[in-house]
Amino acid sequence: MSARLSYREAMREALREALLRDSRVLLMGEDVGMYGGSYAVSKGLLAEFGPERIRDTPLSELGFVGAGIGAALGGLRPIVEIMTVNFSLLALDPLVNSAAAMRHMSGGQFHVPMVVRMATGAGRQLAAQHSHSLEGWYAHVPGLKVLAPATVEDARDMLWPAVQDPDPVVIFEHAQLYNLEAQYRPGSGADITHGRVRRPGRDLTLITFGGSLPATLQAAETLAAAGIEPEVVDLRVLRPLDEAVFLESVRRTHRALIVEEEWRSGGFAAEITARIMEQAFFDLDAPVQRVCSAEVPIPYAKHLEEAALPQPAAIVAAARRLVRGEAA
Amino acid sequence: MSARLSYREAMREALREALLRDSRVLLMGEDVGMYGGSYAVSKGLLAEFGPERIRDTPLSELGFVGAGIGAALGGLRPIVEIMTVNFSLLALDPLVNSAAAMRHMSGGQFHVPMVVRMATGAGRQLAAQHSHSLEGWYAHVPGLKVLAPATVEDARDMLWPAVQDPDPVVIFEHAQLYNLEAQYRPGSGADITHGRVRRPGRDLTLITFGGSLPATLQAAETLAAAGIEPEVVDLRVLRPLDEAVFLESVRRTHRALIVEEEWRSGGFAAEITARIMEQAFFDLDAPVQRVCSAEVPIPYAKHLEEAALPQPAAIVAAARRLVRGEAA
Amino acid sequence: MTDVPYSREFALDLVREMLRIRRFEEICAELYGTMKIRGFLHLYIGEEAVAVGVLRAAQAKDAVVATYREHGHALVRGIPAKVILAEMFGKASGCCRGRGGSMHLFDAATRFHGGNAIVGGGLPIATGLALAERMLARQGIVFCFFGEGAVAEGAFHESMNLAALWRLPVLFCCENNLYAMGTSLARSESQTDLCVKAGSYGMAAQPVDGMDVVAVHEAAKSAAEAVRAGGGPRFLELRTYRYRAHSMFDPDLYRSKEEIEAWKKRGPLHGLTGRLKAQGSMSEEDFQRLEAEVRAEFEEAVAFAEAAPLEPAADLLRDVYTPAGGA
Amino acid sequence: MTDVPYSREFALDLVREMLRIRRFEEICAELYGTMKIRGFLHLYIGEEAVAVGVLRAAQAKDAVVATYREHGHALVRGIPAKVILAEMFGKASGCCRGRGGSMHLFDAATRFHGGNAIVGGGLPIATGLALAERMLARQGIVFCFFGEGAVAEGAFHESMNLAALWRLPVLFCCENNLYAMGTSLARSESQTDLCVKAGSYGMAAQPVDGMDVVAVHEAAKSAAEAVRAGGGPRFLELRTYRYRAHSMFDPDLYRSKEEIEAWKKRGPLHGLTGRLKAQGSMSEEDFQRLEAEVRAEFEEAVAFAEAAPLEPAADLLRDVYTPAGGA
Ligand SMILES: Cc1ncc(C[n+]2csc(CCOP(=O)(O)OP(=O)(O)O)c2C)c(N)n1
Ligand SMILES: Cc1ncc(C[n+]2csc(CCOP(=O)(O)OP(=O)(O)O)c2C)c(N)n1
Ligand SMILES: [Mg+2]
Ligand SMILES: [Mg+2]
Repeated sequence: MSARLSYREAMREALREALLRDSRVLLMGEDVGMYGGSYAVSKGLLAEFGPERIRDTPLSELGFVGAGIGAALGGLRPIVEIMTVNFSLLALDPLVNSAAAMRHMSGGQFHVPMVVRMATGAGRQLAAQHSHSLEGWYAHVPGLKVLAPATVEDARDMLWPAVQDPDPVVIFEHAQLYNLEAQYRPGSGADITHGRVRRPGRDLTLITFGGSLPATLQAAETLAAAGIEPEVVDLRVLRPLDEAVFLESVRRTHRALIVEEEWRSGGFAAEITARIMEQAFFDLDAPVQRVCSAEVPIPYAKHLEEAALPQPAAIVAAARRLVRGEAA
Repeated sequence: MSARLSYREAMREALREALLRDSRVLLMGEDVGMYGGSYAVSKGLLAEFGPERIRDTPLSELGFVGAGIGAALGGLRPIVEIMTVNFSLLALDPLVNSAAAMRHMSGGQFHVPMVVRMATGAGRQLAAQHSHSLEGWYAHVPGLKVLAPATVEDARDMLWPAVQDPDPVVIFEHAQLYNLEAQYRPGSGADITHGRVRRPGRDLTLITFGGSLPATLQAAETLAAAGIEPEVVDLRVLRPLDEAVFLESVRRTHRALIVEEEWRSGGFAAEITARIMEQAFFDLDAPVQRVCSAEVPIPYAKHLEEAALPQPAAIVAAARRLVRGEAA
Repeated sequence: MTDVPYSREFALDLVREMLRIRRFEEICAELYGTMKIRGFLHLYIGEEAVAVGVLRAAQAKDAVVATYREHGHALVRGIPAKVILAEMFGKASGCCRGRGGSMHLFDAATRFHGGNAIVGGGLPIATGLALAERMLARQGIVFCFFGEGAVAEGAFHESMNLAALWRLPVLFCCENNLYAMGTSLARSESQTDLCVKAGSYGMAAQPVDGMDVVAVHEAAKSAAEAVRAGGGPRFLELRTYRYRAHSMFDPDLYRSKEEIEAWKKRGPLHGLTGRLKAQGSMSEEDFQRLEAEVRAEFEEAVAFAEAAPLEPAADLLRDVYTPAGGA
Repeated sequence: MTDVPYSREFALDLVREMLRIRRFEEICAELYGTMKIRGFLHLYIGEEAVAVGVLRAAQAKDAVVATYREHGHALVRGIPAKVILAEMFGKASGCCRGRGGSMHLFDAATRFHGGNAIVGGGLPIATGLALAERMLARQGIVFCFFGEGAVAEGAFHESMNLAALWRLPVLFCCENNLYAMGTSLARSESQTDLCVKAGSYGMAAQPVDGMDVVAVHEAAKSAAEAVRAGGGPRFLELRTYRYRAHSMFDPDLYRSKEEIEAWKKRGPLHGLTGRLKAQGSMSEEDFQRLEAEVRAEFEEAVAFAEAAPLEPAADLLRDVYTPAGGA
């Protein structure tokens, strides 16, 4: 039972599974139906499940995300798609002020079993209003759970447990991953509480998530060829954060480099650095380093966009400096 | 030329100064005029400057913040007030996707000389939808400048340079500071690029900003009485961050504790930790620690709210552990 | 002045509920003075006819969404006064165990969905609750309250459109008390006829004298019936007035004493009692008996709230997430 | 079919501008095929009469706010084609030095304020630009373009209200091409008469045949005059159609071939040329001369864009902030 799937197909299969297994599930968002999803993820689902459950919405991010919250409170299991993380800024109020706070604020009486999916990240020359990465913002908010599937398996298998989760879950799908293809083995991605070692190693720990996993693995191979064996940790779950997975690794390798696509200042890499500082300081042989995006609205031109994003070469260079013990 | 002023009065005087010095300045926001400002900051300004320049807006955070951007592009110098940081979530799209990106995205042709002021923070039993602290989110965004005046002098003097700044500046006013009173000496707050040492010391560095400065200074006095002399650094400017001011201090004291009111995971304290990790690792005698808010939507009940927020006692305890060299 | 078209029992129920709200709010104001209640406190005095008239058209299976000015709605909906008061005292016996306070009353038993302190924040949620009613083939409808100030928010616009487009069972109840904090309707809306605005979504809309509980109840009953029958959402503009300042912090300088006094003459409570007395369905003794009952209820409630325990601070993090196995 | 009421010169100018847009977009599609242009590309083919008819009513002192489908507006406004094309090539000679691309064309010289890829994002900005015009006692007005899809956004609602409430000099130009990506107006708005929606803000609103450049221009001229005279904002619903898919990624499966063909029969370009030829103000030679001019202009533009240099990657961080002393 193993098949070759793209990340896009995996996500579509996951949606089908959720729609088939639970009649309370509906997918709602802009152009999820007739158009087939702006990234073609939901293509074909309208024909299979009809317009009530594959629900095209008007251009009203605040309204339909808020309606998703209400629908969840009312007993449905909505999966709400926001086209791109930049547009999710229009819906932060209901997500932070209502969905995340609801259970605590109501003294445990009401909870919001909603899944919000959104595309994130750059790399396709879409410029400043379609290319950001704000995973760290969502991971800052108590009451939300935040997932970042980076593999075909995780794309296929993390959705169902997220749908079953009684609390609001935000899933980030890096737009560059949709065309990723891999052999899929069922079951391995169904855990939504743990990070995972994607490549064992001993010389340093590369910590990453989501869209930065492929570049990090690529850098790891380059490093290995040069005799440096990095361990690669994929966080998978940004909130609640599984710190054990990277702390355990760093305690063995004594060196850590964090790779992610957010702007450097105040990005999620800072939180990982702080956790290591607080809990593995005495295990470190060198200061933890970060490879992040340049602090700039992502530009359109290809060469500028590439210069703004974390590239394998930069990861390799930073890892080498780290292992040689130089401060960056 | 020294007078006793409250932070609220200082801010009001700063607004008056800006309105008097530059006819392009207007103050716009909900209830800034007839009502006098929800925190009474703009009381009296409507009578002095009239309804065009002290402009009450409908309840339309997205609309009037966006209009502020347009007004700035058109040649005005708008000061836009958002009542509370929680409501600013409704206006993040124009702030991030337009104001912050405008100059870069237009290749340097257009810039947005706008000031956005908002109240932030907890401590008044206003519960989950009026009490958050999201300074770190704004400080994450390239293109924005972020200020956190924590003293009467800074409240009085940081506004005018912010108004003159050609780029968008966000000013956070912690709601608990408005009643703070102090002797005001002109001029000392007019710098909007540097942090400042508020209390010299040698045994550890307490790094803080905004509403957490008073509690931190109070904790410092308690520590001093017990023979521990902390240096207290007030960041003042969160973006672009003046890292020299705290790195220099930490290199002397070899220990740092960061105090701030955001939720711990992914708060701005993580960024400070990462900067110290990256640039002063070998100067550290102990891991940098954080005292932040509990990761919970701020509750209403007084004892629960207090338990959620960074209190002087917790700062003192953390500082003691740090100086004694125990990991937290 | 026409006769009140209700049984004596129902008429007295309306009096009692309005009286409960009035007295409850007065007690809250006092308790704020003695610092038993803290944070923001928004009183509903003057607007009693709206919550009572509308919610007496609601059934147990319906859901209710309100604002930070929601004590009245919570009381009429049936959340016990003592539990509401304990909430405002920040006590563990409060409906939200002290986490919500005045602005965030919730009650699962009565489908009372808050208590929302984001202006306009309740409208999308109400829309989604209505979507769930429809898709789960239940018969409930959603009563969504909000102030006229919320009409300027994008959330209003997006929700009205969604609800109308999808023909969802929501009754939008706009409490038009003419002011949003210090900003009058005329200074915040280019179109001050709110029914015209509602109508622009293709939604049936009706203005109602919100000071007359009979008018409110009749309008709400027929609108709720239409919504329940599957006719899609409806909009009621309930024209009312708050006698008190916006909150306990408001110096109330943006309107005249005369304006307030003129509205007080149209008070919903003495309006109804006057009519009932005139038509002989209620005596002064009846009214005094209700007063005594209400007083007793609230004395007990205050005592309960006073005596109620605090939640241990150690439980601060409880309910940020659902515990494993729970829901 | 009435005569085109313009001088031959102005009529030919209208033809030329529509032709420029048409040919420009065709070239862009080709260049996308050869990967010279990347990212999202939204073509304006079919809608030419709107940008041309409206913007020929604009003066140099006016400001323009557009969307990601803004090549046409940029061309008519006077940004040189070569500079636009260089931008789409990601070159340093582009109007935004390659940072913006197709969706983010800006030009200070012509007060062209973008190019906004957030649906509805331009409306609040246009409102603020108009506020500046008024408060700085200038005589300019703001032309704000957006699609009918934006009408559902809260930003539309809040901006319409602000502009009407404050009587600001904005002309809201809604390009109703019936689809927002794959979502038709009827599936996104409970009220499909957009002028009714605009009217609910107390704003004068008028539907216009957006395939007829004369109708568009006449409507825009008189609306712009009214706005300029201080009458407050106005709203034009320009009924048009895009012949191409939403973007280069769109499989265009949500509408029928017949529908597209029916609209193509009403093409704005051959509509005007047909009338001009019929009334004898334009010959086939005139048209061919325009074609040749336009072809030459764009051949040069493509060559310019090809040859233009890239911005050094070392300058990536330039213009995140204004350099000290600059503005
Ligand atoms: C989004 C948002 N903006 C601003 C506020 C601050 N605020 C609280 S109540 C209020 C007035 C609301 O007026 P209205 O909707 O008419 O309700 P009323 O208070 O009159 O019942 C304002 C501005 C808020 N809570 N939420
Ligand atoms: C806030 C936001 N939501 C969604 C999108 C994705 N999107 C881009 S264009 C578009 C359709 C807009 O349709 P319309 O406003 O009618 O303009 P048209 O493309 O027809 O010119 C959508 C949904 C976006 N860019 N911004
Ligand atoms: Mg009101
Ligand atoms: Mg359209």
